[in-house]
Amino acid sequence: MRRQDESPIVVLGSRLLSPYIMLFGLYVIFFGHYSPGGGFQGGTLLAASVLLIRLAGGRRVSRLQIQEFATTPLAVFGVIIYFSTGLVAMIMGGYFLDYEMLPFTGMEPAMVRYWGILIIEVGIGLAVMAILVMIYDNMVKGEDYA
Amino acid sequence: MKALKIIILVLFASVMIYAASDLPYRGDPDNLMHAEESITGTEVVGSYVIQEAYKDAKTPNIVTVILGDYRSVDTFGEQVVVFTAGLITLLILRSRRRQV
Amino acid sequence: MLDFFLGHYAYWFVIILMCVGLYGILFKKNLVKKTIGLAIFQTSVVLYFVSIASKWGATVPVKDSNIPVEQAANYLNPLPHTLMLTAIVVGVATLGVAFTLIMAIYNRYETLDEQELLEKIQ
Amino acid sequence: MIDSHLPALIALTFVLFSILIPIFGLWKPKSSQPLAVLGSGIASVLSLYAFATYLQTGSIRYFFGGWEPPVGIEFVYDGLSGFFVLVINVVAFFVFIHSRKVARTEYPGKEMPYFALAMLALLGFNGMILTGDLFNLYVFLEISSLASYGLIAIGSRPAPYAAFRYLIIGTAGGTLYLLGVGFLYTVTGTLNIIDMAAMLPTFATNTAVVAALVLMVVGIGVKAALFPLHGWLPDSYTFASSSSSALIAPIGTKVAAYILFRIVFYLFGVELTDAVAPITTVIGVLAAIGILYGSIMAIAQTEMKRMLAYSSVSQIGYIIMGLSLANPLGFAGALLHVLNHAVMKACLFLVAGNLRMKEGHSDISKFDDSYRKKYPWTMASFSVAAISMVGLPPLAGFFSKWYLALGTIDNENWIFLAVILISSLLNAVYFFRILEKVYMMNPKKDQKEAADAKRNEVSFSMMFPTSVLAIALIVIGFANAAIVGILFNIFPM
Repeated sequence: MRRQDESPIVVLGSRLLSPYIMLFGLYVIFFGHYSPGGGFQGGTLLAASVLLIRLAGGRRVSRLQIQEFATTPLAVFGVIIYFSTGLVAMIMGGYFLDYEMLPFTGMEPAMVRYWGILIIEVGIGLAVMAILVMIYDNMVKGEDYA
Repeated sequence: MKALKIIILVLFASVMIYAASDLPYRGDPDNLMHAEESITGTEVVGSYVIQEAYKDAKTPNIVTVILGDYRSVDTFGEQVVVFTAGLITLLILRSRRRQV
Repeated sequence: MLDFFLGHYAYWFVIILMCVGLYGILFKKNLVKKTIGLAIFQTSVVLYFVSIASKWGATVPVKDSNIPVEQAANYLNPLPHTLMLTAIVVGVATLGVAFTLIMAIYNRYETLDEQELLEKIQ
Repeated sequence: MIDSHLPALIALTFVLFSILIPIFGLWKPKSSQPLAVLGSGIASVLSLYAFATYLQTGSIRYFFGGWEPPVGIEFVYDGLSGFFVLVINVVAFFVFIHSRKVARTEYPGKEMPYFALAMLALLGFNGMILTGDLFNLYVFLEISSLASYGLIAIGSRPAPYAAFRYLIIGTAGGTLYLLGVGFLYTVTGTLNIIDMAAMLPTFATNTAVVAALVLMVVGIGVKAALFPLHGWLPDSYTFASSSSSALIAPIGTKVAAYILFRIVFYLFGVELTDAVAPITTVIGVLAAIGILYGSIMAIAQTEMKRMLAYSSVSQIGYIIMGLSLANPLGFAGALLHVLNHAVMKACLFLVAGNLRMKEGHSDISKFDDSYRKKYPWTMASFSVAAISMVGLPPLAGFFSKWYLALGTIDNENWIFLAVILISSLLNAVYFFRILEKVYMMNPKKDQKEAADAKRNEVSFSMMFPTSVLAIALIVIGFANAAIVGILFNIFPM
């Protein structure tokens, strides 16, 4: 295997870009109610910012951002957010994913739906980011058992 | 074998052209899927959501309301599809040595 | 006749794109090229759905306070767009799995050519 | 209160366990398999309870998010979907019990992702069966297909290539289905099956509807391994690990056949389907060819799993043929055959798994009469399942073929009747040659070794599900009248 050369320019450029991409990803997730956007698009952007650092800096730098073993729990956590939102609505007496039944007191039903959509978008964003990073990590290792 | 593949390709193209010849014109506002009411008198989803989405969820982006609320099970399934893909990479590409 | 053509030209392009994708799936020997054909095939269906969502003289389905929502004809049909968000994600996941499998195949047989693979498996 | 939530609860159980397995699996990998058994056990109990509820109170419609059907998505629990859900969940439960030892030998250290994926595959299958929305069906179809690709890719050396071929053809099929849904949506403006079924008679002559029907049948036919589209099946089932093939072989193709039932009987209706395009006739003929082709190819195989895979191609033909007959007898016969074939195929693949575990191969030419001494229970189960597969009277397989044959007589379709009879003879040829090797005089060359063969039965966790499935075949055979009575009530017309 060839020696890994670190190019300072590439690392610097990526480190400069990455936070802004991440910020834009968060913006896309949270602004999905008012403009095109949402969990999947924002999650992809978040994953792009993480992967940029992974591509430029290699393992040493990327360890500081999201560690490899953390991706699976994060993905599961994202799915749990969505699933439990639906389940809470079901336990409170509605249908699965009926946001009106969510236990936000003192809010009109339409606003509860507004917040319910936001919660699941965050869950989707988290899961998509974690899984795209996970796919990249597994592919880079590329070890096969046979 | 190659002849069979060419036949499949030609057959597919002809089925598609046959189908497309009777499709409604693109962008015509009178299409049934853009109508206010369907021929059996039920709601048409496309128009219903445009009219009701803001009242139902106070969200201007209608696509987000459909994605997150009206058809939220689709979106949940979508998230599960991505989750499945992640698990498959874990299953196939992780080495035999126990991780964690 | 011209009317028919103008109303349908989007569908012809979709059909051409679809045939390109199917050609890739059927005729290409390399597994990566097959996967690319599959991606084109899926994308053409996405384009079909997006093209049927359009209405002449309508705007994007984000509520604008100047345009009344009571007339549904003012906004594009949002349902196909939503469906295609789902379909795109499904397509991406499928591509991820396809490349995972390709990597597993390459690790074992060190080739991606279908003919050579079949010979090595026998 | 729980009654009205049943359709969603069955599917959500699998979501819950596909989340729980990674959580616990990261912490303790050994806990994955018990959790999978628990999950499918809960789902089986729920689906049994739901079916009992259905028999008393009728079908349940579940509106997700509280939105009424044309706008929202609904789950429909009626007789047909309830029956299929019950069959697949119970069979999966027994397969999961069996896979404990297999998981340790065939893919050690990968239990967590494997069982999580198996749960997701079952989620997809259950969702496909229960959903009442055409696009939602596509989403669940993709969940189950992706999970199946992953499960098939684990196994012997060429398994990823088999999975890749399945992926290409399966995804192309799924995309064709999506395109068909797109055409139907363009024409009618709705995605709900019940809503659309009311509108479709108006559009019977629309070419887009004709093409949509053809595309959907082809797309789902890929998943169901309908005759000319079966190419992916033998390799996938042969190279996959024992537990994957035992899980996917009885369930995957049945669910696709169920979608065909939905499309032909519920979405279009039989009269309309025939008015739109001669689909029932065409798939009937294809199924008949598939029955004969699968049986003949099965005779030519020497590897037991590959033989069973070709036999699957043939058996799925019976189900599709029952569909194409479109009369109550054919319908009941096809559904009974779904139940029988799911149990028989699961049992036979579990036997193949047992042999692979102990002998390291499942090559028929190496079978000899020491096997019946070494594995008395496994071989007894195999005999029951094989005789049932051939279709001898007291066992379950006879009755489904009997009703199918009555259905063909009802339609005066003598060719199909002949196909059923010939195929039974062919089944007898390829199963009795194994029974002959195991039970008749066929001693090993080395007499001393044969005499020394000791009882070497597989462990209880593997023997138990195999025997239970075999006993179930006898029970189904004796209880067939009651089951068929229920199935006649399900018939939609």
